Amino acid sequence: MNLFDFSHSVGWLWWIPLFPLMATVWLGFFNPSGKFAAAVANAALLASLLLSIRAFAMTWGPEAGVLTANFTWIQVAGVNLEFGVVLNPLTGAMLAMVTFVGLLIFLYSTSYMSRDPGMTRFFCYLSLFMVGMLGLVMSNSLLLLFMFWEIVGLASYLLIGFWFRKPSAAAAAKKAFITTRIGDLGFLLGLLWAFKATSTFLLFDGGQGLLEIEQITALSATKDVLFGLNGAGVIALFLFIGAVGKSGQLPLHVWLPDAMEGPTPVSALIHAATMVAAGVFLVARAFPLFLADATVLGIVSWVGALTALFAALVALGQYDIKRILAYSTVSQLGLMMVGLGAGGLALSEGGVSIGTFHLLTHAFFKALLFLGAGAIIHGCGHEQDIRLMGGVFNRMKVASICYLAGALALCAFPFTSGYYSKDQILLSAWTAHGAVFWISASASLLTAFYMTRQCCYVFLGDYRGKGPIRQSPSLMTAPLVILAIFSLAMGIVSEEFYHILTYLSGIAVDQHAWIVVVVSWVIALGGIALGLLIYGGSQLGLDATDPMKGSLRTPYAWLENQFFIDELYDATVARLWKASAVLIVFLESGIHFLVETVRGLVTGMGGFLSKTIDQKLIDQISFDGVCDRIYKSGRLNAIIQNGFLQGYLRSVTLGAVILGVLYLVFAR
Amino acid sequence: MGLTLHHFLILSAILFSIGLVGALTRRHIIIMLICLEIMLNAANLNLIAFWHFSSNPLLMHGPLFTLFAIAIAATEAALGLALVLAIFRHYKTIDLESIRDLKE
Amino acid sequence: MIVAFYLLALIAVLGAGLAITLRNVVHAVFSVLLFFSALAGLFLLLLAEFIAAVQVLVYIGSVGILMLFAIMLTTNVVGDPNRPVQSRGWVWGGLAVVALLAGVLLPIISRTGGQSPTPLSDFNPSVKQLGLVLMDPYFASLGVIALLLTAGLIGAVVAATGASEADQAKTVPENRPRFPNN
Amino acid sequence: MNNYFDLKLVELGRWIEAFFAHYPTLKLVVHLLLCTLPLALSFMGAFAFTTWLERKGLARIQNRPGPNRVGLFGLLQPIADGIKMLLKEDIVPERSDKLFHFLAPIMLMIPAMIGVGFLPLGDGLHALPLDSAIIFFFAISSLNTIAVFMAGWSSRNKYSLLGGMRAVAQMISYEIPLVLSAVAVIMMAGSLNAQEVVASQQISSWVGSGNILQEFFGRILGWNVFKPWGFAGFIFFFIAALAEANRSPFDLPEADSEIIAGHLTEYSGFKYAILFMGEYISAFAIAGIGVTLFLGGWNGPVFAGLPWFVLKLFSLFAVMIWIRGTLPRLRVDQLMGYAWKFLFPLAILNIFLAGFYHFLERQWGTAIAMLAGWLFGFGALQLAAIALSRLNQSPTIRSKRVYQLVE
Repeated sequence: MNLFDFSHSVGWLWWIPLFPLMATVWLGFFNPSGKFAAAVANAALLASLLLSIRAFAMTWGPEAGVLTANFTWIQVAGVNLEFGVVLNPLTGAMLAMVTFVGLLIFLYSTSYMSRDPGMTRFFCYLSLFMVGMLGLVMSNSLLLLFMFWEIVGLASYLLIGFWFRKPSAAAAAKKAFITTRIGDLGFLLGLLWAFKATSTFLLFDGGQGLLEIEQITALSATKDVLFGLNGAGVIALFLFIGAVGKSGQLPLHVWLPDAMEGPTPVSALIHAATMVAAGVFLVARAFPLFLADATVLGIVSWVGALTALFAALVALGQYDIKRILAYSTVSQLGLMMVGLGAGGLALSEGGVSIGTFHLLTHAFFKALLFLGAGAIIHGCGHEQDIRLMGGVFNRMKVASICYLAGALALCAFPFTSGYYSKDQILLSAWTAHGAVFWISASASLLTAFYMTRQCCYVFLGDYRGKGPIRQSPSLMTAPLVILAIFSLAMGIVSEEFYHILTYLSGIAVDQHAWIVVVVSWVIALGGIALGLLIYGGSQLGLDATDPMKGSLRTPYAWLENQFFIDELYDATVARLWKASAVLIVFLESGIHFLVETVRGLVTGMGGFLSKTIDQKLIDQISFDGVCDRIYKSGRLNAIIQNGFLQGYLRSVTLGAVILGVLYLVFAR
Repeated sequence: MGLTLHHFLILSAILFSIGLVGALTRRHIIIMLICLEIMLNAANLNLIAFWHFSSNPLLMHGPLFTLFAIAIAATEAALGLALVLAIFRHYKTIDLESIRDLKE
Repeated sequence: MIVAFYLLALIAVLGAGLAITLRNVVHAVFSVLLFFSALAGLFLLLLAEFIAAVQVLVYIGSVGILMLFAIMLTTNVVGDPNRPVQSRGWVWGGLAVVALLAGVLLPIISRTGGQSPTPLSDFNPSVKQLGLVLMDPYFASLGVIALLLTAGLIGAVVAATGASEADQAKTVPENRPRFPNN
Repeated sequence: MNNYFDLKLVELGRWIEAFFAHYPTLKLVVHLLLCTLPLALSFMGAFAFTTWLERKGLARIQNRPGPNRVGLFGLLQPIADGIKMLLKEDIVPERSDKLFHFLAPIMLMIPAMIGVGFLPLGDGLHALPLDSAIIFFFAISSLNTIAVFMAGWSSRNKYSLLGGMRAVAQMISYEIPLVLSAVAVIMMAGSLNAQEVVASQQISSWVGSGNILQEFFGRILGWNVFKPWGFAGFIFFFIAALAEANRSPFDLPEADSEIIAGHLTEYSGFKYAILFMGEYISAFAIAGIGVTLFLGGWNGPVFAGLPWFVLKLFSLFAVMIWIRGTLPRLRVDQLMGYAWKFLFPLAILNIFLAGFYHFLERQWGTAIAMLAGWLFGFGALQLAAIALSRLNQSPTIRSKRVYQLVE
């Protein structure tokens, strides 16, 4: 392990998280002024970006394999705990994406947060987050990955609760932390299970690693370990629970929409581009384990598909611009899971490329959408309700165009980047499982629809807000433009673009199935057209009812309230309490009756008892007598138990003497 | 007649006993701590004596062990005295006779 | 050599004996320092040079001073002449110890006599050897000891300052910013 | 022969001992006397000379002539002072602890003189050539604290007690950076043996080369103070040594404007003289160990040995006098804070830097190690110093000031 060897090993990869770490330490300890802090954090991330590009370039070759650099961390009881870094196409692509998008978001935040008094703290946390994310992406040990995973969790907690004076932000941070903790428990179990089964944490170790063919074969050979899964499948299932928590999949999705309480760049960085992607990344990283058991892949794809549909439905009924995007993120993460699960079923190894490809493209356009939303929110005087926007297009041309570009990519409009990646997901779902395909397709249709709805609310009509619209500074729009170019222009170099799919997993992925292409065109264009039809000409605003609500009142209320999931969690518990309260009241009245009856009896007997039994028998004979005895024996005990320290010590010494003498007499 | 292991063992036994007597009879809490130190030192003397008269003293096990013992004793002294200060602050006395909370 | 031993033994016993009999606590501490230095001399006699240095450094230089500090921070330095030095029932303690010495320690020591203890030998252990042993096979123990010392130090600081913390917190002026960052 | 002078002295000792060759006990006694007596006498003489030097030096700094009545340039002033002290009445406070009041000056002299014995004065001129001489020196010099406490406590005077407690706190605190800065040297020399530490401060390949110029520089440039970690260590050491010897600007235990003369308040006459002498000799001892550890001991360019040691010792003492003449005294809280929050972390950092330097030297040779050590090491120390000084500022200074009546 040599940090300075840039030619033979990949130990230098450590520098990539090390730069943000240095920035974190600097900002944390020296607390410089905000502007300076931003400069430091940006410079550190720029350095990481350059190194990441080098790493990416190293993997972008036909013969690129898996490069590792391991070292022994500690040796305990004959077990070597090894840590290390790994560089393979997945890592390279993720590193480049995370640092690039991260840098753009950092630049954006430099402007966005410039008025905030906690700017230094903000950049300190952001840098810490980058440390965790970059370390997570490149670590070659499941344990190390878990450590960075937790750092990411901590950083997200700190960032969501960045405005910790605001009660809702503090609550959201707590909610995020606790909810993801449930998933992390799963991850931890999987990790321990893996170590128990293979006694290594390393992922790639020259044939001995957890993800390499030898161990996988050994693990798959153990049948029916738990829930009918094989050894690899159990580990994969537990790891998937971790991913569910982190990526906001269905049962544990509740934290992600609330996490929008953080500053908008945080939402862009964490809840769109990187952190939530960590779960998807974990599945992609541990994909050989998932491949070993088809049941787990099925679970992954079903959970993903249901999440996608559910979140897309909920997004229909939201009015908060960031909340819509948050649900759309949940939905897209679900689609990524579909890509991984169904892709794994359809193309085995190729599933990695399908899921991860969508992850990469999504990172760009979702970051763009969040940053654009941030610009719009910023422009509208920190108003987040889309009913109070409108007509933004004419006032903020650049930001709006960029936003629309991101929206098109999200809708999978033909020849944008989102189109290509989503196409692959649908294709693999088509091959793997019909139901999953149709669910995913309807989720995609809804995606196009609710994005159109949102855009109609925000951009069309007259401005409905209160204050004047402010223009964004150029430091905020520049990242938007860059991201917009990336979101759109990826489609133009399409043939070259498809190379990424092969690059990511090393397996050529089939690109064409006409039915799917037709379906996805229909979905994208149909969704947008439907949206324009319903929302294009309608009167929108706080006082006007939503056009959908007009016709579908009850189902829409469900959507507006996010299917009452939060309320469900509350209601089940609360109901239980109420029911038990009623029961107790009933019981109590019964008891009251009993008590009254008994009281009558007792008062009757009391006279008799008090005179003969109580006074004579109990008082004089038993009670006083016993008390007297206890008191006397207590006096005896008190000689020993007198709370006097040296008295105890003396007893100890005497005991030692007795033991010693006994030893001397009998030990022969 | 030269010095033998016996000399040191008996000396250390006597010193240990002196320390123990002090710990068991003095009422001042700091004196009690001092007596603990005396006992520890007597034990250290034993260790060093055994080492010196061992078959292979160049392995340095005796000094090593004593070094650790002294380190721990130093910690113990620091902690003990800190506790004495805490006790003094709480009870306003360091007379062992008056500190009887163990009775409860 | 034997003269030196008896001299040092005498000083040690004297120091220890005085420490447990003197009424004045400061005098007791000084006599225990005498005991410590006699012990350092005995260590030198046993060729444990480094341990002797550590004994002086730790016990006389630090622990003794610490005790003096503790005495200065508490009351009753000279000792109230009206109160007895010994605690209640001290006779029992003394008897217990005499029993220990006569009944256990001395018989055990006399048993080792059967193995003919060798006279004081002359060899040359160097400090370097100790250092090497400390660094190679016993490095983990050294680390543990270091950790223990740190923990003990922190514990001592907390125990010694703990109570006054709450009082200080009360006197913090209201207008002082709680969060220096904001 | 470079250490001609020292060898002659050793030969002289052997020659005297040879007279008693037939009486082994007597020979041992003579040997011990030869080891200790010249040392004791010469250091007492040096003490006398230094009092004159200090008074003269301070006077020059303060633009006045200083002692000039007794003897040439007032050189006999110390003797006059000594006679005066001897003849003065020895006052013992009535309620004092008589025994300890009497013992304190002796207790101060003993560790000081033993400490001097651990110094390697020249090649072979080493009174107590123990294998772990350096740690013994630090152990023994920590006994000073006890004596000062004794003096302060036994006087039954609150100023004395305050001074004594201040001295104890200060000496204990500064002992840590003192020893830590010495640890770097010990680590690099790989030995606790004073002679080996001195011997390690030559560039051995140059010294043995026979080339006069190389020998000349080989005996100078190997001094630890010319190495990056040694230079920083020397500065830390010197600061801590000033505090350890209760020298200005750390002479708080005797701060006459606050607590009269601290633990010396109730002393007079001969006991005072001995206390005074004890303090000076421990200052000598600490300066001597500084010379041994950092300034090359008895190594010198032309001929090595005792004269160089003496020269360096007095130069170091001259710096102490200079500092006493120029710097104001610290405040108590500043004093303790400086030791614990500033000097202590820096000294620890310096140990790491020394290790770093060592590896660089082994990997890439001395030249690069020197370059990297000076640049990087001092950069790191500078950064740490800035960081510590920022962290040590009280939060009220660091946070923005709030004006309540404005706005």
